Amino acid sequence: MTAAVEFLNVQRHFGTVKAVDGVDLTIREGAFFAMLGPSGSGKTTCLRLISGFEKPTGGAIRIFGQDVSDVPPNRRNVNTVFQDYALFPHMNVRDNVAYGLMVKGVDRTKRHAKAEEMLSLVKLSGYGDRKPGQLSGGQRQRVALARALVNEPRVLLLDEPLGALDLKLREAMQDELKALQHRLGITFVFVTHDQHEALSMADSLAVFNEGKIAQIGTPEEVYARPATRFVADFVGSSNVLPPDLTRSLGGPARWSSLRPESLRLATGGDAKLTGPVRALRYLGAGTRVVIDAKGTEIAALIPAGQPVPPEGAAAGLTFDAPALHVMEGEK
Amino acid sequence: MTAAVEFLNVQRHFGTVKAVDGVDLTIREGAFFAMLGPSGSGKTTCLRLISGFEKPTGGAIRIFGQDVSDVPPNRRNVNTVFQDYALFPHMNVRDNVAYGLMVKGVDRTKRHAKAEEMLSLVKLSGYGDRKPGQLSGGQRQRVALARALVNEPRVLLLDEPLGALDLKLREAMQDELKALQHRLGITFVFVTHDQHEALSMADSLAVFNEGKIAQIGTPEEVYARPATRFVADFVGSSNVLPPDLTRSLGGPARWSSLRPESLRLATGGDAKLTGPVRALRYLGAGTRVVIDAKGTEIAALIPAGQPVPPEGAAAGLTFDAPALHVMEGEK
Amino acid sequence: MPSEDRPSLGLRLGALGGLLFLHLPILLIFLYAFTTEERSFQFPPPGLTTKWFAVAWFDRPDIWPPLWLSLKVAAIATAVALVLGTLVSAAMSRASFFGREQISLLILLPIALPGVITGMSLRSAFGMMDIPFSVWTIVLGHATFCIVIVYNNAVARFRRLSGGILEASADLGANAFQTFRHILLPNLGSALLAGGMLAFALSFDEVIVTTFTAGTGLESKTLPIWMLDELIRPRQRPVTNVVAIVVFVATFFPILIAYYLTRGGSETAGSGK
Amino acid sequence: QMTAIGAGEGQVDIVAWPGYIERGETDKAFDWVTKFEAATGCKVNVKTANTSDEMVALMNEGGFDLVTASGDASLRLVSGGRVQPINVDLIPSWGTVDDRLKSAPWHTVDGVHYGVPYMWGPNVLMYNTEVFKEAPTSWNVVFEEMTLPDGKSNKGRVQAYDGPIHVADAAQYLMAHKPELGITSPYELNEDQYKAALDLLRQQRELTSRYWHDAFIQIDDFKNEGVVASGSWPFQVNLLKADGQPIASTIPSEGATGWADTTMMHVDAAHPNCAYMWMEHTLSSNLQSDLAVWFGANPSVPAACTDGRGMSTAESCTANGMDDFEKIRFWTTPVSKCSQGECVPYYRWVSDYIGVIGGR
Amino acid sequence: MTTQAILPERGLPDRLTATFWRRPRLLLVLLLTPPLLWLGVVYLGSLAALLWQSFYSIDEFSGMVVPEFTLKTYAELFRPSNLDIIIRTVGMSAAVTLGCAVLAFPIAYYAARYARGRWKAVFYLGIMLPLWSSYLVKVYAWKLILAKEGIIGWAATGMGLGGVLDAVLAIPVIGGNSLSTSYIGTFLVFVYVWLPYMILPMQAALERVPTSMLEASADLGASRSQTFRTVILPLAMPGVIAGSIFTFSLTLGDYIIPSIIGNSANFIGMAVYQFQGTAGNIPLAAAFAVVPILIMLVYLTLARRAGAFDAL
Ligand SMILES: Nc1ncnc2c1ncn2[C@@H]1O[C@H](COP(=O)(O)OP(=O)(O)OP(=O)(O)O)[C@@H](O)[C@H]1O
Ligand SMILES: Nc1ncnc2c1ncn2[C@@H]1O[C@H](COP(=O)(O)OP(=O)(O)OP(=O)(O)O)[C@@H](O)[C@H]1O
Ligand SMILES: [Mg+2]
Ligand SMILES: [Mg+2]
Repeated sequence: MTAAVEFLNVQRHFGTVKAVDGVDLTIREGAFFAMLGPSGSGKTTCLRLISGFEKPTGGAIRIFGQDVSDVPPNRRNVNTVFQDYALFPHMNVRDNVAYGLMVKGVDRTKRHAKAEEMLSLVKLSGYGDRKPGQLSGGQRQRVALARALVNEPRVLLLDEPLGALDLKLREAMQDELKALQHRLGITFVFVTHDQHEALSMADSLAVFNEGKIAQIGTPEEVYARPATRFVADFVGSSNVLPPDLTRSLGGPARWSSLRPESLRLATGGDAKLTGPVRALRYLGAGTRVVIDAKGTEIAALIPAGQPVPPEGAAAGLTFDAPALHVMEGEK
Repeated sequence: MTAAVEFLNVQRHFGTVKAVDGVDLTIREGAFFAMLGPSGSGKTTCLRLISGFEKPTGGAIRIFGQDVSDVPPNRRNVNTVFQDYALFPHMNVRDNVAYGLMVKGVDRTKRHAKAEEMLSLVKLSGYGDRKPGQLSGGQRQRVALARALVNEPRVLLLDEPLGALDLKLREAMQDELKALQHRLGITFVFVTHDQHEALSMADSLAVFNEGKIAQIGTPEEVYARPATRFVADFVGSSNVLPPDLTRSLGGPARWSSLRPESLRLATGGDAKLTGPVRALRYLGAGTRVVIDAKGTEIAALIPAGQPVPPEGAAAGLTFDAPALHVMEGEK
Repeated sequence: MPSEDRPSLGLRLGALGGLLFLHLPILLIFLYAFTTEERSFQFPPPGLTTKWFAVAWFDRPDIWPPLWLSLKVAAIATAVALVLGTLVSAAMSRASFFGREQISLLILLPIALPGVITGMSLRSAFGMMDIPFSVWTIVLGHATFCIVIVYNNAVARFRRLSGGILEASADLGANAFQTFRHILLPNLGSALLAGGMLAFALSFDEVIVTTFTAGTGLESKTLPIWMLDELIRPRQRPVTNVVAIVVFVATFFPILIAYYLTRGGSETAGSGK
Repeated sequence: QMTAIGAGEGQVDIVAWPGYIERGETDKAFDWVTKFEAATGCKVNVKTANTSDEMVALMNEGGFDLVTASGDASLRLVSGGRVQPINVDLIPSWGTVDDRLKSAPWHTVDGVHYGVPYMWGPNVLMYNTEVFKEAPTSWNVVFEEMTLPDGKSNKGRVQAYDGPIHVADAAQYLMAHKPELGITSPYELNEDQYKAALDLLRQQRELTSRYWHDAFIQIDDFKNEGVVASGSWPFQVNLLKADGQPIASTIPSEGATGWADTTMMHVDAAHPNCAYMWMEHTLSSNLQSDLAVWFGANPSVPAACTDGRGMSTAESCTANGMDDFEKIRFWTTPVSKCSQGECVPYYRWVSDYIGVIGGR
Repeated sequence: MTTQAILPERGLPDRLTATFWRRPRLLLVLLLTPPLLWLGVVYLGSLAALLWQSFYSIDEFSGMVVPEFTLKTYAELFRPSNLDIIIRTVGMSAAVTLGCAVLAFPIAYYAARYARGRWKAVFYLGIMLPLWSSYLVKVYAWKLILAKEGIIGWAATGMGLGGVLDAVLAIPVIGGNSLSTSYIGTFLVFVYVWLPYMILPMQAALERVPTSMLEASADLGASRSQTFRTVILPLAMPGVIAGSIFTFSLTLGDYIIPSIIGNSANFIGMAVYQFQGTAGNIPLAAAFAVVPILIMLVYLTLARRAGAFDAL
């Protein structure tokens, strides 16, 4: 199976700003690939390199094995769902969706039929005559999706498509997107800075930091075995333990991470970490308890229903040995 | 102790739109009060009724016991942190913060000293000379906060102040806000549509739906004992069980709710709910498993580390009897 | 467009050609300020001289009264337009009210209807009401079409100004006047400046309405009317060119400054969002 | 009607043809205003008008004391009641006025004088001497398509006056070339004669690239537009000659129309005393003499040709056609009641001429 | 905490603020009264006065207005030669508007999309400065450019293109003896003087077209020209219409240009000016004035529907 998208040491510098700085990447066909990273880490630039709106200043990009350095955006069979949707305000929904076919010269009835099909795919049949201005955020998002899918692209790029939606709608759209990708089998490349979204949707993800890839792998790998402190911290709010603390807990003298949910309150003498409770945060499904273990703040997630020590009281935490993950990426 | 803010059957109708439709509400002094609800449910309108930018079409509002129907916004000692911050673009940060004092006629040196004090409170000392355009989102947010606090308001209103920030920054600001309120002892009224935020920050919250209050109480009350299906569904993604299913599980023939985290995989014959696995979602701290229990989709949150059944396999779920909550608000 | 997108050759030629088209006649005006001919021009000019600048400065006292009058009329008309234009735009930027559409049409009318009509109707109204021609009748005509210029600039700025900052000001304890003084005016300022400049320019160069609303005496001869008289009655014709280019050069820097002010203004006003 | 002249009001507002009232600004030698202002304290404000119609309109609107009205305007002003009778007894120099003009019908109605004669002259044929080595002898060079002496067609190289009174020029041409129409006066045309004149004008439209109503634009056109022949005023001829252009003028064999202008006084003149003083000044000063040279026209005071008060001489007056008075058919307003019985009135001339220029 | 929940009222400004707050309509009325008095009473009043006069007529011989109600003047308006004037003017206005749009587009597009930093300032000045140099002097400069022995003729002869110029001038109707005496010349000068009025709103509209819209179009497979036709042009349309309000109305009413450049055929502006000023036929002038008023009202209604008012 060829890779859908390959980056070979790709660079994109803007003057002195190294937006993308030596990225190697392989996205396999049919993947739901997420790009995760803080603001300004180069995610959007990577996406624009794939769609052709940016050209690499170094390295090469291949789409389905073919070098695309000379292929302009309109000739790449890659479509994008833009963050702000970028729907054409002067066209109705149907014409927006049919746009990609119109510019190809497909005749009116055919393209309208296809547009209707796409609209029903995103559950918007009957909205064809509305203008984008008359739709809600979630509906616009789905129109943008339908519009990007009408050309049957082999790769669909999505730049934070859910960023502007509210939580409820966002969760619903996450499910829909996931289902859609499943059904169509197209390669999805999905940019987000929301780690929950990346973890729950992707089957493979790259964590970006300052124009470089900090880690690449499945959500489980990235979450449970972060390669660096940055990843541990960014993907879920992990506890990062310095080398001496790691060693005192039985590990090597290296940086390690410990997920809050793998910690529990110690009963009796099995406490591995002790200290006063610094903060309590009720999260519904549980309570986040932060203790101060000799200068290092350690957070633990106590499931709902269990007793929680009051703020200021001394508490002890324990965990199962395998939960302590030593980060290879850090010296 | 008098109530900081009281709503007595307050209504605000815009033509036929009943933005606020008979709200009774008491916010006690010193509370961190959250207003939670879907888009368009009337949260912002309630806030604007307190600050005076909207006038009730019915009912009365009292601030510290005094009826405010004739008091214009500039005379209410209530300040607002606006969702888009609404910083004055032509003034530098210091003048922005000192604005409230300037219009009161406080002299230059005094108000600048006070502004610096406020800036150090929000950890922005040294930023006084910048223009708002030169700040990042999180910094702007803190300037807006400092500006609203400079007048020492007795009530601080915050309209989705964290909506525009990214997740990492948002969590940090949540902690800061909480700490600040603790320190100042001012009444905070906080609008959000993010249930996690409301649950973790407020000590009292009101859930809005269509201009009415669906439930009011502490986060624990609202989360664990939702009054209606709407609340159960909106505050955390609860499973809502219809009357017959409730009865088959040993409850009365009423609607009930069951939190995903109170469900666990049945080992052996203790399964209370059985059905095929419909969907799996990896969430880092755990996996969300959805089974189809005779037509009702039931989600369970399986903590990380435990084995998860594959999609399509039959699975059984169980729970402790007290977890089944019968909703009084529904017939 | 992709960030490396370059304008096509055709576009560049079109844009450049267009700008040249706009400026070639102006070069010609410059050239003929130096011609040696006195009455009517022919091409190419038979000779070049700088004497017309001296003539305009020393020998032509008749230039100054029209120049001052035009400056005065344009200044007053702009001031009136600034006040009225700001008032309507403030009203129009508020929530909708009955008659809003009609008012926007009404504001637009003086610029959308040809100047002859504005001029002629004002003239016949003056005639009916026995209002004698004066500086004020000229101002009246000019202010009428200047309002829309100010209005357009101000209303666009109002639209961009997030309503939030006005509420924020009230929220922080400012009364309506303090809000106007400290928040509205500074943010509207550059838009008003741009609108005012354009209004001033229009008024300063207006002939058509003015011919109807100005009397016939010397005391109501604005600079454009003076030029019209000069042009249809050529004596020392290069002097008109001298006056034209002096005005042109004198306005170069104000326009440039206004550009930078309004540009900066739009950026800061946008950042409130 | 005034019976005595009082003190001047300090100013007088006059509607005049361009070039009629000079104060030495165009040419230092030609100034007949400054001394008047110094002597009487009446400041002279001039509003120039380019056509008779414009003059009538300005007078109808009011705000002026005097107007230098041509014959095609004067009677309209009288019948409209816009001008007042003149008390010639208050004008000491009245007696010096040319007898041929004293009671001319264009300003005297029922024996009442409505003005003081100002100046008269022919509408000459102006031509380019490089094209016409010899003066053209007929108006046909502007009415008929033909090859001019330089071998090129006259199409696009001739002009005509942009005023309805130009219909009379066409009628006069027809008087000579189509006697069968029986035109006796170019200002009194019955329907057939009028139609023939319009047809001729339509033919002329084909030749004319632009009509002139502004003397200075006509000057520009002779310089830059390649115009070589046109009906014109001596004024343009003189200016172009002074500029060194190859220009001359002639009165062709068909004769010429002409204008005889009268200074008339508005009924509501705000400065009547200054107005009377000005009227007297027009007759007694250097005005008649210098204006005659300046404009290439003839003074209303014959003595001005010879008494040396200005630049005119007996020769210059003869050259301007002082003796051709009888050959010139002066502009008068066409009215429906005429010697032929029923004639086409002026308002139809106005609208039809607009139509002709518009190509209809 | 010591501060009060409700602050005391401080003086008149606070009291007025409270009044405005209690009665928002009052503020609106206060804001609108002065401009509406000015525009509604002075301007509309004058227009009404003018229109009223179109129902008077004129005494044909003396030229005095007869203040009696009649439709005679309107009958006169529909005389063929007057209809010619209307058609000629509207045709010219439409052509000038089109010409301005075509010429303005590259300038506005370049200024909006590509000009950055200093070039942006150059474009701004380049567009604004001509507005500041006297309209009359510019028109007379054009007379010299277009004259038979003017610059274009001189340049054409110099470059051996005299034949081309003659061929252009030989085009029936719009041609003529020289550029300055033909409709082509009138058209050119009109386009020239009104061009900035088209560029400004057009540029503003183009600047509002988001880049992502153009990228979306390219992303969906559209070529540059397809993007131009299907996205840029429709989105810039309100700006074009807004500009056309100016160019159309300015051409419709101008009387100076056609009386200096062109073949002496009347335009509405000239006719109005002549009937009113020269001929003193105010009723007919007023009747003529009704024509552009009606045309512009229809035009404005259509423009508002197209959303052009927001683009002004
Ligand atoms: N056209 C450009 N010119 C100059 N710098 C640019 C350009 N585009 C992007 N950058 C810079 O490159 C870096 C990476 O930008 P990019 O948009 O790829 O980040 P991102 O990861 O998408 O961030 P976000 O989550 O905020 O969208 C940033 O520092 C940005 O300022
Ligand atoms: N000025 C107004 N005129 C008309 N309707 C209004 C106005 N302000 C609010 N509404 C309507 O009132 C309802 C409640 O609006 P509100 O802004 O209070 O909702 P919200 O809960 O703050 O929603 P969101 O989370 O989207 O901010 C909405 O339907 C809204 O459209
Ligand atoms: Mg991005
Ligand atoms: Mg809201």
